[in-house]
Amino acid sequence: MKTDLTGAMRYTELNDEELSEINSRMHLGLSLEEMLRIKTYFTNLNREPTELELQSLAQAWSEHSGYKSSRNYLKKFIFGLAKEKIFYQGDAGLVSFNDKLAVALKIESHNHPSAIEPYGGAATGVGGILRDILSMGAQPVAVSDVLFFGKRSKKGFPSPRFIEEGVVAGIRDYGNRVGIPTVSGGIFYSNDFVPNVLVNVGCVGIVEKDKVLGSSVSKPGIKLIIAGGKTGRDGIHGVNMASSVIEKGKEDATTVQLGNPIVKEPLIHAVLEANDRGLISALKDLGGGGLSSVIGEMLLAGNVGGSIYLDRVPLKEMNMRPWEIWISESQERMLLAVEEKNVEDVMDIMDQWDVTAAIIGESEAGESEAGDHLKIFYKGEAVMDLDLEFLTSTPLYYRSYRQVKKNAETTLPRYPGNLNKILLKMLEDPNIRTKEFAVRQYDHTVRGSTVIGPFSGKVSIEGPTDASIIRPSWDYNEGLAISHGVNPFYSRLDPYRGAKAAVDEAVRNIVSSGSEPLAMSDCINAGNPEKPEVMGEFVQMLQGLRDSASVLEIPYVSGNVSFYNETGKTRIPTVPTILITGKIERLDHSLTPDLKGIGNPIYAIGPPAYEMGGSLYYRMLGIKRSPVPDSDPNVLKDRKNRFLEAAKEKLILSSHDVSEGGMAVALAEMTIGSGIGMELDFSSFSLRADVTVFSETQSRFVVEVAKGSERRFEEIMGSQAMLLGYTSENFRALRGEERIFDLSVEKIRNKWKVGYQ
Amino acid sequence: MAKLRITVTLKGSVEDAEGQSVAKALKLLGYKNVDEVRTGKVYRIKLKGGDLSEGEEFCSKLLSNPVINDCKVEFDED
Amino acid sequence: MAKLRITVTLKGSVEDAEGQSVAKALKLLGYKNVDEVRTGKVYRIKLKGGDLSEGEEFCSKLLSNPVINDCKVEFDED
Amino acid sequence: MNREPKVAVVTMEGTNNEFEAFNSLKYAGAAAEIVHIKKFESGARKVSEYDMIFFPGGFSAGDYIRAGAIMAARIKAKLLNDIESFVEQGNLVMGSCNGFQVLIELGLLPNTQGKWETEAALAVNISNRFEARTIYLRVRKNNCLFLKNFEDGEVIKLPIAHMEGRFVPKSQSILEEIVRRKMNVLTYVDSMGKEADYPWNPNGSVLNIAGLCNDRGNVLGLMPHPERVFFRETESDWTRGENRQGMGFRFFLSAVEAIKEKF
Ligand SMILES: Nc1ncnc2c1ncn2[C@@H]1O[C@H](COP(=O)(O)OP(=O)(O)O)[C@@H](O)[C@H]1O
Ligand SMILES: [Mg+2]
Repeated sequence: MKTDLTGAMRYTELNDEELSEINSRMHLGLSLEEMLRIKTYFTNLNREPTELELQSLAQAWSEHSGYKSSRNYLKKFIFGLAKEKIFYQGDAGLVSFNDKLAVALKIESHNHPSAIEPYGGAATGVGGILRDILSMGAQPVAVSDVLFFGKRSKKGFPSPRFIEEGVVAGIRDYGNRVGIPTVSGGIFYSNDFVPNVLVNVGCVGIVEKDKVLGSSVSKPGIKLIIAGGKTGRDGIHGVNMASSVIEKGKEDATTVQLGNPIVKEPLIHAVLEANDRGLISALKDLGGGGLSSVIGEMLLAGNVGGSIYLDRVPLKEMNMRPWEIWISESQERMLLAVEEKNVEDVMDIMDQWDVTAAIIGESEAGESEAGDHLKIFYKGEAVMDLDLEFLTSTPLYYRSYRQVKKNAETTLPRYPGNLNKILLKMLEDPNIRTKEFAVRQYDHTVRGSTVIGPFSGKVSIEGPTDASIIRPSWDYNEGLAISHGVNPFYSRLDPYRGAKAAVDEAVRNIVSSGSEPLAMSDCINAGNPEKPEVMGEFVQMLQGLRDSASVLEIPYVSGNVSFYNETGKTRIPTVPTILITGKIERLDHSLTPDLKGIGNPIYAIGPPAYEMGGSLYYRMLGIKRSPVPDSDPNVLKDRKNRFLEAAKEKLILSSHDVSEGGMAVALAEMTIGSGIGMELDFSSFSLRADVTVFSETQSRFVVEVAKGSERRFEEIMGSQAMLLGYTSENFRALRGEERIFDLSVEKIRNKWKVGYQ
Repeated sequence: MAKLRITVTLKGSVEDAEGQSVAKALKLLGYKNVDEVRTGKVYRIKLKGGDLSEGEEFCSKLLSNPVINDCKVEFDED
Repeated sequence: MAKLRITVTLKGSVEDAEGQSVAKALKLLGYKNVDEVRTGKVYRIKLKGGDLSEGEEFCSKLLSNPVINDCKVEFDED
Repeated sequence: MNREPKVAVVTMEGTNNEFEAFNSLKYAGAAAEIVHIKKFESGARKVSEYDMIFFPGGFSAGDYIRAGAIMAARIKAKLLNDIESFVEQGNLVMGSCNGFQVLIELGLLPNTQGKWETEAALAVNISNRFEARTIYLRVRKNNCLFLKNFEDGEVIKLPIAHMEGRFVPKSQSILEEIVRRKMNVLTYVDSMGKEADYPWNPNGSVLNIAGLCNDRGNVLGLMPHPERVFFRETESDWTRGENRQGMGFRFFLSAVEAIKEKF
């Protein structure tokens, strides 16, 4: 075996300084400790590592692929919660949907690529998450995207507007072209995301339970087929980039990829057809680290070894070095493990769909005591022969952490008087007002299965919805609800409560559509994990995710951690974005927020409390320190159960969850899609009027109930339900003597629709 | 009155999905001699006053992304 | 080895929605002297053999719809 | 005869509405089959084996160059004669969105001169934006076989999702011919049923044209997506209204019935 690929130097004889030098020259991104571990390994083997072996280890041991800073804590806090509800876990997680079908879901960040090149970063983010769902053998049925942009420009970085337009265009061009509806998401604006923007992309898929694919190759002689896009130099070292802090001006154009949805679209069809016919034994997508990350894991999982012939990989460009082929992150590629007898049929299906495919190697019997080996050849020459155990033994760290106590005193501002004006200002706040300028560029009806989309109401005046509902199979009258939860403003002040609020909002959104929550996927965004205060926030956040989910008994079936979202002195708060799915037994039970008729009672479910930290109201007033609303998952669970019982009896006509801007914004938003107003009286609440209507106390809803069903509704809801008033023509509210709101519904709608005409 | 012609193309190192699709289509139509297709956009801009340097500003401020694009500014002759 | 440059533009009689929005954006950026923007696409095609007349065929068979487009074929100098 | 009408849903890379098209046809009583254009090109399938051809929406070949251009060019190169005689024999052809763009490029619509020449184009929306929303349409059914289950003058709602839908005719005389022969069976209107500009006309189409049906009534092309609202529960405002058949169902049932009448 050729061993001098790292240059004339002999790796096993290098001193610490030389090792560090090699590390940075080869862009390995390893720590000295890890470099030394490799040195020991090869010294014991009595040979030098090849260039490809070093690159391969660097990929496998990167933060991005190996979760080396997070895995220990994830295990401790959130893995295994509500385990009995998980159907299967792989690149995406699955829960049972009905007797025959399972739902796959996953959310992932594409923050670093999007900060460098927003269009391609977001597009390949969609591409990547689709592959995760596909790799379970599932048909993707919906895409969601949650975006976080800065407001002001920073010298040396692209303007927030440029980034936003690029990201939205990337999601549009990729999602629309592959033909999977983008139905859910959110856009947040805060200077915490200057210049570190966050792009969190989720996907939900559906699969027949007996067609779920795993990723382990468990016997020798299985052929490995690469299908889809060709392999090029693009994306090399992307993984290492996502595992370090962005340095201004150091963006590397060779890692930029734009994605090619027109290669992905037929690839999805071809893979699903082959799976449908039972021809695939195991499947994995090629993401970060490329072939190097995938093949070792597939073989190790099934306790076999294997041989790979890199010269058989279809290439985009000639004269690529073997290690470049091995770690390339070119898009749109899948790796199929196929039994010899099925190979011809699989290749035939690929050809039918015009998809490039090639057999690049096979699994082999393990090599006894030495462990299972992965051997790689290039033009007849061995370029790697590593013990799989060693290759995949990413070092895991318990990084030290420090929890900074942020004591916040309650501060009540002077009573502002004109609440009308404040409400109008809230409605046109970029975080509240319609996101239609972006969302209406996303095809949300493709596949003809969108039952509730991002907007609902009368045609041309639609307002927002809380969750989207997809009919995953036309053969069933059941709906799959999809939504998300996240609050970067709370998380910044209080990572623990912020995380609980994210789960609370996710669950609220699903319940508000009339659905029962099934499963969540968490996408965690944070700064540099080598800093104790970042790890401190990370741990607090995980405690929050745990405390909510364990009471609610909703599992996190998949997730993703993105560290190093920091530049110079600025870093993002530790924010978890929760993707959630739910189920509704009958499509015609679906609920939307737009009011349905005049004279119906309006109820609040759950009372407001004096909890304003991080709220839209306090942010508008510039109050920075105050306790963040704390979600009590027991309360939420109780309300969820009562709510869904009332919904099943069709007592509820429309529903909206109370989130940013409190009851005032929630109620106002219900008028947008209907042209119907309400006559309300908040006198029964003892809090000050502004706190009553703008408080963001968790676990609450506002609903329109069918006239005549008040008694039954109150019976089910118990003390949770408070009558606020009745639907009518305008939006008016009293609090004692004071008329706090008096607005026409057109005025509300025009404010909310600012920026989208 | 200046007339500028600005051409925005993808850098050579960035894959051109559109160009690949066009090349495939031309080959399927029987033009086997097509080797490579690269695509780009042209903007023909009429200005009251102004010169090439203003075109450069259009490139950097709106029309192109320097991470992935090349942008060329010429006087438009047609 | 021929290198062709094919430029497809909208006919003058057809409203250019993209051109209009670029013009609007440039004006918003402060370039009040922008009068009109028209957009088009360029295809730079490398051929083994072949000549301008082949480019004309590409225009008529694939690259342009004569109802709305003009199509111009040149040798590519860059 | 009581067999199910055979319908081919033609796909290639990027056509991505075949799922809902296939299902809509199936649920309306047709024997639908998704056929990759390669199979027609190679002769493995023949157009004449079917009773109807459906060109689905999506982004065939990425919609690079122009929407539908690459798919149309491939069809022109090898299959145009087959499709022309298919239409001449009175068989049904329908295309929605990208499919409509293909039919226009192929000259199957409007075909006022009977010469199968490209007589129009679908240009970039006047808003220069992709538009995904529900719009109102007025139906003028004329002799269009796909509209049998509609009332003449009825106002309906359908979803749109496209970037290039602005109908531009080659000449004034072609436009006059379209109107004279009542080929413009679907036009964009406002919520009151009156023709109106953007946003009601979502793309700036001349005469608010949203869909065309040929002279004989057996070829329909339209920008909106009936196949996405086969069920009432997939119409965007269904939670507000009466329980009735889905709008898409009425299109596909019309087609299936029209074919069966010929058996
Ligand atoms: N970036 C996005 N991508 C897809 N859908 C989005 C995006 N942003 C918002 N939406 C959808 O638009 C609707 C309204 O969003 P938003 O105004 O943020 O609602 P809310 O504040 O009530 O969560 C929701 O259905 C949401 O899922
Ligand atoms: Mg909401």
